[in-house]
Amino acid sequence: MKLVTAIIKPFKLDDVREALSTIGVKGITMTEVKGFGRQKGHTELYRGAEYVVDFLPKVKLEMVVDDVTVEPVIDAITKAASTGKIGDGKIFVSTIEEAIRIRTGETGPEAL
Amino acid sequence: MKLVTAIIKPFKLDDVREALSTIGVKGITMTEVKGFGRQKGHTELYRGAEYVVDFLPKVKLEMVVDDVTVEPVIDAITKAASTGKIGDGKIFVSTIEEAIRIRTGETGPEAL
Amino acid sequence: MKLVTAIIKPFKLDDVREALSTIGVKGITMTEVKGFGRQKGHTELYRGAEYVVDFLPKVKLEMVVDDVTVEPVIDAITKAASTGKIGDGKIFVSTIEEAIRIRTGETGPEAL
Amino acid sequence: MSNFKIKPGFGLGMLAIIGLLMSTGASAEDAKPVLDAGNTAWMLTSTALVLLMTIPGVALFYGGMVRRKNLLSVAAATFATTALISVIWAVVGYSLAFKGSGAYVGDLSALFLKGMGYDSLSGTIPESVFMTFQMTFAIITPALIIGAIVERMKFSALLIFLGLWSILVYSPIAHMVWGGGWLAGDGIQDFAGGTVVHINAGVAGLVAALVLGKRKGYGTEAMPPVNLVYTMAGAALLWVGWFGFNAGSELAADGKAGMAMAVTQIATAVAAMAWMVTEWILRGKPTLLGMASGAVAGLVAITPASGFVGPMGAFVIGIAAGIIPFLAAVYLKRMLGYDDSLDAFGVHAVGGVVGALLTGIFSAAAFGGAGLNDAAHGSIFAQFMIQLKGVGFTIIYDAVVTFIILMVLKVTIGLRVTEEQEAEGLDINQHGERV
Amino acid sequence: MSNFKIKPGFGLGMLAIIGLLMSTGASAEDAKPVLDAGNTAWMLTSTALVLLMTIPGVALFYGGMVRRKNLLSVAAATFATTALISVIWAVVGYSLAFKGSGAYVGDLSALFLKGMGYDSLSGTIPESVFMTFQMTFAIITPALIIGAIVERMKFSALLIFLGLWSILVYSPIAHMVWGGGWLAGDGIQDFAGGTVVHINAGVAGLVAALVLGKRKGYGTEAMPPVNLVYTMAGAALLWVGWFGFNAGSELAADGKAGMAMAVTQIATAVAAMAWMVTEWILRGKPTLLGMASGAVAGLVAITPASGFVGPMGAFVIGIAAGIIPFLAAVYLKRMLGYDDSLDAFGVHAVGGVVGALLTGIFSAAAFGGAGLNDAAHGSIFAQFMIQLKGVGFTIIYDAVVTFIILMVLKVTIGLRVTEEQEAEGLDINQHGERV
Amino acid sequence: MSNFKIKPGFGLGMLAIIGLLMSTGASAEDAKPVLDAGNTAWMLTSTALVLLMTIPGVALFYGGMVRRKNLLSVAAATFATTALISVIWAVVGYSLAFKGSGAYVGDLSALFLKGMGYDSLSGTIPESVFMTFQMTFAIITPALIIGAIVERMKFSALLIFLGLWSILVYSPIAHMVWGGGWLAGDGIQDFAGGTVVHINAGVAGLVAALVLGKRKGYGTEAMPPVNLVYTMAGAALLWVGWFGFNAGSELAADGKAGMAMAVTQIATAVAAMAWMVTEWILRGKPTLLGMASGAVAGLVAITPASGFVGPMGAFVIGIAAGIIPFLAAVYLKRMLGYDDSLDAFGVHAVGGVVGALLTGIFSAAAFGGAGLNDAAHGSIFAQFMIQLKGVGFTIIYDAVVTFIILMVLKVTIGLRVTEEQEAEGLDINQHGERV
Ligand SMILES: Nc1ncnc2c1ncn2[C@@H]1O[C@H](COP(=O)(O)OP(=O)(O)O)[C@@H](O)[C@H]1O
Ligand SMILES: Nc1ncnc2c1ncn2[C@@H]1O[C@H](COP(=O)(O)OP(=O)(O)O)[C@@H](O)[C@H]1O
Ligand SMILES: Nc1ncnc2c1ncn2[C@@H]1O[C@H](COP(=O)(O)OP(=O)(O)O)[C@@H](O)[C@H]1O
Repeated sequence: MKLVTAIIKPFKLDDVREALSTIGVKGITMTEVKGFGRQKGHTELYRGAEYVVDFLPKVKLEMVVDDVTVEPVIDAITKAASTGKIGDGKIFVSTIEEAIRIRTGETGPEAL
Repeated sequence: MKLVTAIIKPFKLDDVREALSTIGVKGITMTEVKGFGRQKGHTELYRGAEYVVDFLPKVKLEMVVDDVTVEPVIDAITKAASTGKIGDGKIFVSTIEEAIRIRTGETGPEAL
Repeated sequence: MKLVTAIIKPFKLDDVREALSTIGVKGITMTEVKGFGRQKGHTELYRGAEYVVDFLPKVKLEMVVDDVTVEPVIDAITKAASTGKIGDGKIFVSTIEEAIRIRTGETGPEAL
Repeated sequence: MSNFKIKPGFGLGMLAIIGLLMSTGASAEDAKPVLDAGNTAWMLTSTALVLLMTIPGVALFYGGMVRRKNLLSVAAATFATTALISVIWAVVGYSLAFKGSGAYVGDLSALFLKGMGYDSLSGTIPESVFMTFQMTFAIITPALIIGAIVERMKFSALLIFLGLWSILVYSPIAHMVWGGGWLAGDGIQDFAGGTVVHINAGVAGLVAALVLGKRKGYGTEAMPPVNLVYTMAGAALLWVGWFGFNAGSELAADGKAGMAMAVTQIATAVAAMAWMVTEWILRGKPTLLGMASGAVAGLVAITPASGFVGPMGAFVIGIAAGIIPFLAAVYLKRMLGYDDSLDAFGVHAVGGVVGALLTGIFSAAAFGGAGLNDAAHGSIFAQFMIQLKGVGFTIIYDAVVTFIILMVLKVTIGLRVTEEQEAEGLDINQHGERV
Repeated sequence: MSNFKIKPGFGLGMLAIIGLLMSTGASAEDAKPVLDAGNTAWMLTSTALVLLMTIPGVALFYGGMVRRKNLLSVAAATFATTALISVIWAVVGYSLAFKGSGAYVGDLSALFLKGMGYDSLSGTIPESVFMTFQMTFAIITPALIIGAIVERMKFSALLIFLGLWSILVYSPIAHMVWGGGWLAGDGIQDFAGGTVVHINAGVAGLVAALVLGKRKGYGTEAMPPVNLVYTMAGAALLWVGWFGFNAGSELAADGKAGMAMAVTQIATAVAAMAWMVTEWILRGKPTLLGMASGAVAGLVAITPASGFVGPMGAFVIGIAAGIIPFLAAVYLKRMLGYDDSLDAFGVHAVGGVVGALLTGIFSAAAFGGAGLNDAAHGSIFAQFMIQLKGVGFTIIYDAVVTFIILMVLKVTIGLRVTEEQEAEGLDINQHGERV
Repeated sequence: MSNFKIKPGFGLGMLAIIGLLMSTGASAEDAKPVLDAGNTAWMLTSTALVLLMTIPGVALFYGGMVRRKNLLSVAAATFATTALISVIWAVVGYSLAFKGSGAYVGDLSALFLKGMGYDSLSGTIPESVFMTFQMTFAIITPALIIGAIVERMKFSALLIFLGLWSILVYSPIAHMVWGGGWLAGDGIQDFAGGTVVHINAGVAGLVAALVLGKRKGYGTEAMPPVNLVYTMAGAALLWVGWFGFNAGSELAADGKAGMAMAVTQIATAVAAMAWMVTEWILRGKPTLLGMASGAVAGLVAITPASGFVGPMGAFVIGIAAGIIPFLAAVYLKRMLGYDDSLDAFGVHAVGGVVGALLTGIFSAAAFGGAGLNDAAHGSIFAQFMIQLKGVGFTIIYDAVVTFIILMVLKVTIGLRVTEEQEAEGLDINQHGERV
């Protein structure tokens, strides 16, 4: 099994979730995160003092899928999350050795 | 070393933390996340318009443990977090190659 | 590629980010988390009733870097985040198999 | 206020003083309005209460209903509107509304409040108090429009729009109804501003929502309100402040003011319950937003009626105000597909029309009211038609002028933020701030 | 208010007018109460202030103390109670409390406010104002009970409970103390409602907490307050609004009203400091929640005393109110193990009893007070016993009737949400909303 | 208020009553101040309004601007200051400010409010009302200082500092200007407290900021405000409450009070717009915090002028108050490098000086004002110099005494929390609470 982690722009969340549903992804865990990268942060004002906020709001999606599903998942996310502008985000893939469904105790791909 | 990641129902947090303490887990990192899965989201109302919120509040627990502790940890979580209802959550296990304690510079299992 | 995960004290965030910038880290994802560890939680009061809050505010930084950058990154974080007091946090390292930049579709180290 | 200039309302306080004079041998004919400290105390208070309705009232009420990324922009729009309209009113608006004897608009004789001194009276209260009290009405009316246009309008365009609207729509309508214009002469009953304030604001909101277009994602994405505690607090401050709005419109602390307060409280409470129950039945759950919306709808509907109807009228108006605006906000809006984001039209225009028309019925003494306007010659039907005419005229005038203002702004400076800014949220890109 | 119907309180304003009449040759015997604009202005204002105490006051005060998942449910309960009780009061409550001459309860002669017209007076103010002012008291009393039953009671059950309670408990007790009933005749001193409002609400809260049972996890899980800024703001609005509550209970803008305001401010401030210092010493830190709780306890305790005591009484009452309710909320509750979640009993009933009894002492002229009730024939001990009797009767009557109402509801519709709903939070499952 | 004891201000209400007496044959010479219910109603209300300014006004205004970890500590400091100063004022402050005839300070004849009974009058209102009204001024002044010292001062040190400051600085200055002291005799015009309240608080804030030192990270770390909705709500409540502050300072409900309210509204709105526009031009965006700050600066600047100037003066003062404090808060502070965290000095002292000096010009009848003080013999220059002298004296006296108090506390109990506590946040370690 693989863990696919995608960091995307928050307003793309609905699109991405839909795209993932379409290809049959059953479970996703979402975290609100802040991202620091090439995308320039915005400027905030405080009584006339400006300061740059480097960390921008992003959404992190994590989903564990079986190995064959990795490619379609990457494709779906890439398509749905892309705006073509800096800051669209990243996808990372790593290995998960075991998965357990708490409710039933099932393990492996069945647990997903 | 292994990273054990558990996604559980928020109101089970106290029980799980206690169960983990009991079996000697020393460190846990907790994140408030939103989960999308088999469990049906709730319906919210806004001036009479209904919309379904798919992403439900969940708690993610991450703990890095040495290899032998993985089994007891999984057992403890499974037992403490289970309600038998859909949405109880998952446990994932992956490999951590190195761990460092910032304060002392210790590495490996000692750092945990 | 490696994923370096650092859990640090919140008020050290600015220092650590600067140290990482200095050594050329281009992208970081930050999450506000709560940590449970050796560090004693603080006591809160509620109409005279005391309760101990075990989970303390921490910041989790995740960055995927190419293999050779792992060492300098660990050094930079360790130095910048250390106060010498319990609760300074941990660094974990694991393997990332693939990385994709959503905007361009680039993969591997170029995507970082 | 409804009777201003038409039939000066001395009120019971005045009568009491007159009675006093008579009993001591002075003749009633000598009595000119003199300052009454009791009435003045109440009007100073009422002015504070009505200001409280807009800031922080409306700012919180509306602010709590938008998405987090636009919360501050709504608060800023409301706060800036308060400041802007105050200045405009002092410079020109007050004169246009309350000076001169035109049928449609006042004159410019009191630009910059010329002639208003320490001793100027307006009835039994200082003119400075009357002017400021009226200013708070001039402020809240455009502030209510904001509900229709949140989350997408440029801050600069919003200010210019509302400033022009205040001069070109609010002041004339206020003049026609309260300042001695033709609707007043016609016999309209609008005690505290059902027509001048609520229908006026609600219709302008609808036009603005149509001209601006929908928010990106409207109808497809969930747009959850950021914090309904703010909305509840805002609705509560509207409720409390509305005592100044309605009972203050008597311009005196007397029995009519007291009854205006009592019927306001009753109609509002009934409407809050009615909206809640309707929603509970039709949508399955009683929501906090529903109760708050019902209360506001009740306040809106009792506004024109407050100095004219008795408890019976208040009960009926409350029930109507809880149900009809609910249907408008929930079903009509969806059917017609416009994005009146926070229901400025559904609550204020619809509630205002309900109130204006029912005023023409329940002001009749037969229903425990204070009596129809003389112009109706005792006929409820005649009064109802007068009300209808006033409402109709206001809607048409308002819609046309609002449309023209907006189209001019659209082709000159533009009305909407860019799509990207809308996605990012107005707080950051319009104001450089964030919660 | 305390003297209503027993010994009509003309107040200094009235005296001034009478003086005026006398000096001009009119005879004082001719004087009937006429409307006084100054008094009316103050009572219109007081009514707004007391409404402000409940919404948003109590809604924020209580809302800030619960867990995030139940925040909106507390706001909704408070808001809906405001609307519901307003309707009940206009329909039947006012008549039961203030009409007729029964010893225990009024009559039904003023159902739907029958007979209340534009000219009806109550002393020197319009009856409409008196009725609405009293309505705000009828609203806040059940709203205070909510503090005892948050985070677990079904919304539907809560509304029915509080509605019945208002009719079966509040109106009768209000009649007995203020409406000419037997406690009034007995000589009880309860200026603004220590017994009628606070003991009444606090005892009902305790009974409800016991019947409902504890929240799941109470005593084992931490239940951190969601946002004490709301609680602070709510306490502040309670404090400010209480000027209308206490000084307004004089029903006039006179020297007694002024003194009532002054002693309210003093006792409240002293109690806030006393609670804070006690907590600092005994628990190690001065908390914001502690200060706010102390202030509310002080307001509660000075309520019955406010028109009767002078500054000295205010200092003593403040100190007692800062310490005794603190001990009740922190130690007594833990000892006895009931889950009066937000301390409706600990603050309102305990504070109310402290105030009611000390009123019987410090109203004595010897302590700078306005004087004991004639029924006490100058004996502080007699007055104290009268107070004790009133308190005791109220507690017993209230506890019994509250218990019966709740048991009937329990076996019919049920009182609590399911365990699962409780875990999920009431906001989502009772109201379909979330913060 | 400015005229208190110097030239008793009966106000128009009084005149009306006198007129009444005359027309009925009584001679005007007989007239002693009698209680006026209208004036009393307004002053009861004003007192509530000014209390509202501090809690929740200042608490929210300041609370919203600090970092999350210190939010509750700011609310707690404001709330505790309210309670503490109330007690101090009742015990000793009122006597020091308003009793006796010293040039610099009053006497101790009214410790614990000795002699204040139900019948004591102060002009046409009960002394109890005057005392409590003044108390709310005594409360808000030290509360404003808190803005300069947030996020780093120990709670215990803060309370002792502000308590001593109230006795040693506030009461004497209040006596000199309003209580019959030498500045009053000198002819200073300070209607509602530009000097007594705002310059006084702002200068003490600057001294405290300098003695305390900067917050850790100041100038290098971003310190984003936790929630500007709180700040907006706080500013709005300040605005609304300020009607009681300024129009209430007339101590009557008359034409001067009315004009004070009108010019307050105008100057505030103009200043909010001026700050917003200046910021828009110079910094690129119009911020909500900017509008709110501008409004407060306008309120500050119009304070001394409110009973003396007409609309024209209000416009000019508003413009000056929108621009000059903006420059002070944004540029001057950065240049000089002190950490007056929330601009107590930049807004209140700078705005107060602007207002105090312009009062000396625009109170002239030639500019539509009520007229210069007799002591100026009709010369604007003379009045300006009187104002300058008063301002200068206040600044020096205030700075010196504040510095001494703080240095004594510094070497005894210490002023700041530890570095670690500062990093952790004051909410947890000073109060054991968290949002
Ligand atoms: N090496 C990395 N490791 C972890 N997260 C990263 C990394 N690089 C970028 N990110 C995340 O992806 C987001 C987008 O990256 P950014 O460099 O701004 O634009 P782009 O994805 O277009 O290259 C960042 O805000 C950050 O959250
Ligand atoms: N494949 C997955 N990858 C990551 N997180 C998952 C995955 N499947 C489920 N989850 C997380 O676990 C939670 C519970 O899953 P769900 O399917 O609702 O019920 P159950 O665990 O009983 O099968 C989800 O809300 C989500 O946060
Ligand atoms: N084994 C672990 N797995 C995951 N997170 C951990 C682990 N141990 C500690 N942490 C995280 O690191 C933080 C600091 O750890 P703690 O034991 O308090 O101090 P120290 O890092 O000085 O040993 C914890 O609050 C927790 O978030």
